[in-house]
Amino acid sequence: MAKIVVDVMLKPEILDPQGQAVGAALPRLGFTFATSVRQGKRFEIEIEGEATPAILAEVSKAAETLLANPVIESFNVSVEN
Amino acid sequence: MAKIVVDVMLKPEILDPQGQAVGAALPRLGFTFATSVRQGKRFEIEIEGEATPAILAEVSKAAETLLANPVIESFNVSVEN
Amino acid sequence: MKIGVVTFPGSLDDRDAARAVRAVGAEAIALWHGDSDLHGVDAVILPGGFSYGDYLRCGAISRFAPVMSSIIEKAKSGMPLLGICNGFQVLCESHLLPGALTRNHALHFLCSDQTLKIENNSTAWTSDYEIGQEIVIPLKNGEGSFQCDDGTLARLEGEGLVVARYVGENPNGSRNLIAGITNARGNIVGLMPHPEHAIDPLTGPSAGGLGFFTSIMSQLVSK
Amino acid sequence: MSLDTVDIAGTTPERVQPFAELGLKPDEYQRIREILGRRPTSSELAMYSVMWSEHCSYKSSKVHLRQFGDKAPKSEALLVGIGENAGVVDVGQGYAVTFKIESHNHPSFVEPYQGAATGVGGIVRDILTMGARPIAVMDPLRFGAADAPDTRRVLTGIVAGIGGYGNCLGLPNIGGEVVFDETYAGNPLVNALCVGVMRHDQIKLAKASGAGNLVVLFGAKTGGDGIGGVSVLASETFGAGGSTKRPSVQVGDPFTEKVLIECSLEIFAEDLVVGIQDLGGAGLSCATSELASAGTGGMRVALDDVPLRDPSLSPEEILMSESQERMCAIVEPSKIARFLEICKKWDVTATVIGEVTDGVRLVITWHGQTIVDVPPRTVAHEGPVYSRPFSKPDYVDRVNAEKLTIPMPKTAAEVRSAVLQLMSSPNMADKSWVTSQYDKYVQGNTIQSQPEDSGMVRIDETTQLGIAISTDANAPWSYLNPYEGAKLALAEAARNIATAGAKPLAVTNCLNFGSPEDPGVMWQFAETVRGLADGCLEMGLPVTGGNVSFYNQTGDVAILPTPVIGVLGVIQDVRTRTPMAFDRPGLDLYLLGETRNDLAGSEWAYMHHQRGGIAPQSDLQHEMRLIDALLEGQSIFEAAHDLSQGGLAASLSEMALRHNIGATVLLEGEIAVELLSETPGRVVVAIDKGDAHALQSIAQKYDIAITKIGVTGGTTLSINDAEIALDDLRSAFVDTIPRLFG
Ligand SMILES: Nc1ncnc2c1ncn2[C@@H]1O[C@H](COP(=O)(O)OP(=O)(O)O)[C@@H](O)[C@H]1O
Ligand SMILES: [Mg+2]
Repeated sequence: MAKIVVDVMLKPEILDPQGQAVGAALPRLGFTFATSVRQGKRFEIEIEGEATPAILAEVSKAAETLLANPVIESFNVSVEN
Repeated sequence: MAKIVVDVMLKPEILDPQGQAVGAALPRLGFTFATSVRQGKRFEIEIEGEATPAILAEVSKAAETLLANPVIESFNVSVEN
Repeated sequence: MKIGVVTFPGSLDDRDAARAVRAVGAEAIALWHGDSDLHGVDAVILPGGFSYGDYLRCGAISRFAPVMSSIIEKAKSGMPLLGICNGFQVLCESHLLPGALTRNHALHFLCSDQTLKIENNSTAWTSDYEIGQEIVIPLKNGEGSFQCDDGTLARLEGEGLVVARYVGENPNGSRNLIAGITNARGNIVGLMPHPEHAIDPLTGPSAGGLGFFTSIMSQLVSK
Repeated sequence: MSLDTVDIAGTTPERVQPFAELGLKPDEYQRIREILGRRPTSSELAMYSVMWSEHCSYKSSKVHLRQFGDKAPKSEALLVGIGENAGVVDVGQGYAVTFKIESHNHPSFVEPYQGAATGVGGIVRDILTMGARPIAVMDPLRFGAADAPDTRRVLTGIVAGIGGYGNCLGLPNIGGEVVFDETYAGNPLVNALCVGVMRHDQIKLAKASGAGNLVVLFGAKTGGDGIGGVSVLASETFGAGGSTKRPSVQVGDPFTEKVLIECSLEIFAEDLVVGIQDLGGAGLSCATSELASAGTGGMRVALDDVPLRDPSLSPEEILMSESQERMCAIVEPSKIARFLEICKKWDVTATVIGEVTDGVRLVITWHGQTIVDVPPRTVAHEGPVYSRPFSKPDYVDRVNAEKLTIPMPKTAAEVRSAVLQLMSSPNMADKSWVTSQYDKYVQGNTIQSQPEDSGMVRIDETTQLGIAISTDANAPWSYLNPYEGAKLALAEAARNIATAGAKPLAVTNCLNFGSPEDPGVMWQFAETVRGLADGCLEMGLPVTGGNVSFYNQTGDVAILPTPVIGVLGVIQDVRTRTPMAFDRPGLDLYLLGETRNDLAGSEWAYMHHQRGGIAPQSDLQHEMRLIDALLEGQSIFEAAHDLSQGGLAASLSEMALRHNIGATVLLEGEIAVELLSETPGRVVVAIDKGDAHALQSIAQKYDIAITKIGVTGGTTLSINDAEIALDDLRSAFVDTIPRLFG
């Protein structure tokens, strides 16, 4: 059993109202560390067996077609241990 | 300049309809690798300077009060390189 | 009697809540999110809407508004407080009520005429209803599924803190069909559907929501 | 990066400019050079190219749209006509109402959620700009075949986007359309209507007058949204490596827009602006040139003062950016402090970027250097105008000559199965899976919304004054005969208003067509406009504004010509409105109007893959008499429902299912025609038996044929000897859409 993580973020040039809202709220609560906040999605996918290159390729394909919208989002696939 | 990532996931005992919907859609598209899918949020926070322990502690506090709702969610803070 | 209605940036049903307050003869006082002064109100309504766009989690950001610190303090000492929809979400985020409201199980916004069963008529906001009474009022939200851990659920049920339940098919996946809950003292009520949109059959599905507003009036008058 | 200034342009006439990549024809580029007496700077080229595009300049449609002015009926209700951001209509008691439809078709195919969302955002700003509080939206939509693979992606995204944006703004959605047809695959239509209300003295116009007045940009910061095309310019002009990737998709931020609405309304209430314009297509290029040319003529803008979300934007890109949720106001210096204070209260970014001058030119600078110096009218209003060739396409005579070969149910079993089949077809099936994703209650003034014939909102809680709106299009008829199709859509929208008891007052429209460079499509367009203008003149309804969307085609297959017509009406007391469905047994059902064999272009024909035949002939005199009869009969009607797609079978089914009360109906004549024909100008009404006389005398007075067709009650819809249990009818009706898209 392995856990594969797909992170999906809006491309940098795309407006991110959610991240903006968080970025504006933090300083109001006294948190001043952030110069920018972007908000995206994280998918945790459990598979049976090993995360072989073949499976990771499949996951990437799924990310491209379903999990992310390549017109506005980019994604990253990784294996969690 | 450093990038800090906060991952927020629903606690395992809380129903995750979004993850479920993705889990159900994958096999319809011919992707059969997943035994379970959970969906959460990812925040990418840019800071000026280093991600010192003090700043990471601040970020954890922000995660606990704002970015995550501890009633239903857990979070993880990490530094991206 | 003065009932405050809070406007956060992104509040939508604040005018409607004020209309319902006036409909039962009370004075509606507009409270601004950035102003911690409650202007001497006897009770407060947190209305529906998408405060701050609800971009993070519904109610997560509004919870920290200056007006909320005053409201939280007063409510803890007994001031009647009703959170409708987004207001309910704010109450949970503020930990004035337990649990959380999450994405509807069908994953989209749902606007429908919903039948509710009143389960507790000893709160400040439901005393004019009979226990078991069914009313039809609008439900409209994207994140209305009430979730909590098993212990909390057992406590809510065991102590009779469920105020209203959905009748019929579960519209959003809420645990035990919960539509609204209260605190032990009965002054704070959170409700997902919108009684303020059911005060006149001309503009709503019925006048079945009016009871929430007549209830608070009788409570305040009898005090 | 080197800056292209007016000075440089004057000394480098030979520089090659990428006008073709920006969509300008060689002669258009030549005209710009003539206007300026030199080559344009790259910023000027950016402005002209985007303002002279089809979308902004109406260059192919202008010559036809003039008819709306030329044939305009006399109307005392019209306060502001075509040309402003939206027309304004007097509805009495000192109230003015503004409404308009816009299309956002192409972006909604690329990114359905954001395309649809920003479509709503754009039309709402148009309405706000007039000085009005937006009070409701509607969304006429068209999709490819319901079971086509891509329709699910497109429909679910578009519906979520319309709901996501409109719900967050707190605008009730009070109606729309969901129609499926193969020709919309790859070309979905997202038309969005918004209506707003204000007092007469609050009307605002988009003009910059008064030298010394300030130009203020407020709302969202400017990013690189929607400027795909101009990146070409940036890269070609500034050498390799200069341009970053720019998104051609705009992302909406409804929260920012909601705050912008409240902030603007507070500003209007204190009378702090001289003129105002929203930023939509063509962004600042459009706002500055339109404001300046409608005013006294001169304006100076310091472009480097524009607050940016993306600091790497070039001046050309800033001028063309279509970042959402921005407005531009002209403010007197004495009022600017208060203006900025209100913006601060709402946390809205506001920046003075320039001032009105007593010159006649629009001058834009970048860090002190002049990059634009143009006569604003030449950008905003004096673009190219084309009389594109048009000719009747070959298909018309061919399909008009086709004989329909469709099943004509006769026996009870055939009738029953036809009705069930009809009501479960995607076009006729219940759309609540869609409409339940929209908030219809917010603002507390919604009197009617889906599934009624028209949307109705109250605008005064004391006097109970209200307005009603319906949008309609019948593309199959427009395909067969675009002239009649436009008139018929107009008649249907007006009828849908009158069935509820509101008096039609004014018209808006959104004309969705294929490529204007195809003479056949251009003919469809020309015929449509001629039909609509003639129809509006005959019915005495002014066109207050609208929108044209061309290039809705995939390869050389164009969409069906789809003129969406919106009609606005007024009702003095919303409590007296007539709902679409009866809520008790024992009422008599009457059909108003006559039924002929009008199966061409009908839903029944479409279900059997037949597009041929001859569209019905409109009879607007009859429609006007019918409207008068409906208005006069309002007090005796317990229910009134328009007959359109699916004919009598559909209307009776919809009425019976609304409150789960059946009906027994007896029809003479050929049953298939009686049930499935879509002859226009018909309405079913339910009345108390005691009102039969009153109905008869109204019918006589207005010369409307009436036929008693049945009574309400029971748990079935019985049509002659066919019995359809309401439970069966309901499953047929409600299962289809959730099965396809749920
Ligand atoms: N996209 C939509 N948005 C909102 N309302 C819609 C939409 N599509 C359909 N409706 C509503 O559903 C009802 C039925 O639609 P339709 O069958 O097209 O009406 P009609 O037969 O009057 O043309 C109407 O009230 C219409 O306004
Ligand atoms: Mg209609």
